[in-house]
Amino acid sequence: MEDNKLNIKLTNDPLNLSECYRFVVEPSCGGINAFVGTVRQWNKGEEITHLDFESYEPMAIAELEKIAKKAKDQFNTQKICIHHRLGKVAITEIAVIITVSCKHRKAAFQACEFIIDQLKKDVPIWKKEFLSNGSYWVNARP
Amino acid sequence: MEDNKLNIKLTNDPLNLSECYRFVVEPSCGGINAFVGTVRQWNKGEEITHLDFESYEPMAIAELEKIAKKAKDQFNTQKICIHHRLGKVAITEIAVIITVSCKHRKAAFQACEFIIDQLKKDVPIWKKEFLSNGSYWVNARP
Amino acid sequence: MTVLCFGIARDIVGQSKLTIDREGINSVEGLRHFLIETFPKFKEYTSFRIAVNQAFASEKDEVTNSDEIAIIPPVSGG
Amino acid sequence: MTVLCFGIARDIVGQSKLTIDREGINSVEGLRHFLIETFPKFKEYTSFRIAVNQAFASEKDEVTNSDEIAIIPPVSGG
Repeated sequence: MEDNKLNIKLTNDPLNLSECYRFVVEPSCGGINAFVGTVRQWNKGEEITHLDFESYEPMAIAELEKIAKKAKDQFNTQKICIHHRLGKVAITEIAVIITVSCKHRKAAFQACEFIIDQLKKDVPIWKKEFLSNGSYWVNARP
Repeated sequence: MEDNKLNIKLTNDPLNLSECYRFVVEPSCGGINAFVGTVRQWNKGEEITHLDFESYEPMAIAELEKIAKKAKDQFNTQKICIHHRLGKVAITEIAVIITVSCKHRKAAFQACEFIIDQLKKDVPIWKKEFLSNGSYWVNARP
Repeated sequence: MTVLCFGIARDIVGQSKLTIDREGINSVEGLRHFLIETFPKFKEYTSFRIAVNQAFASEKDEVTNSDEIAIIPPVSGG
Repeated sequence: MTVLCFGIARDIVGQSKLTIDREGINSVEGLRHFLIETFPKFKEYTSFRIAVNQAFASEKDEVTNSDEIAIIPPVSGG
């Protein structure tokens, strides 16, 4: 996938939706879909104080590139932007942004949902949830 | 649907994704989906110079409110924002923004796609496409 | 009876507010027939729905002079 | 052989880079068995995949001392 069609970033800084939106805008595209994952205050009845993300960065980037390539092949996307936050993230802050541009809207919805579903399956990023009385790695229990 | 959960606007001014995003962010929500419809340069092989949108405003707002209510009932959305541009709109400019927040992501994708699909069926807004050699109302031909 | 005209309907009718001064139009269906007879281009150029008081109406719905009536050609927002 | 440990795997192993100095581990499967034997908490706390050179590996894949090896517990990004 050409560099100017794909933008992947893992960062400790706050994520910016406008930046991800601007990257994918194209005169040939009429439909842009964006998914934004924010930190929820409650999970299964427990109050969360914040999250902490860590990542195996070179592999995470390689896996995201594979996922983006599949999305392009399956849904004929034009441009894809995937930004994921690392480190400590507060309630309502953004953990992940995915933006996708396509000629038509249906493909943009499908590609964006495909990317977040795959990201949650295969990209080596780990989330630790901090509650008032402790912390644990999400999904770690079998 | 309570006023603080729904934000609908028809405007001659440029639309702003950050504004629509900020409206729907909620501590109880982990998934936000956004659809942005931009003006494509090409349609069926013809080059477009710009679009012009007009609307039957009070009815358009009433229809959008009905659609948002249905989306809330079907997908248990938390907040919905729908902004539609009117008047002259240039290539790559934004015609419509829909943002939806939900507890979980799948519902956010479904609700956002439902809203744009219904908007394109039933909301009294009309688009005139301007080409270098003339103009026409989109969808007008039976 | 005043009928609001949008999009291609305004182009066909030639004005954005059409005033109909005629007895015997008291349903959406009756209004539709009158419009198609008076402006045959509707048949040639487009289909349309009719809204009464800012909501889509059925053919059998009544219309009176005090209703807000509008011709809604195929929409194309988004 | 150096094995990178992330998330709960780092907590279980007690370090982020585990050095294994032992003959006879030459497949992903062999490495998995060694890890579970050495750190029984893996059985109790989590499942894991193994990555070789920054890609998920199959159980039969070879591993050598020059490969970049990592323990990948269930991911939870997004």
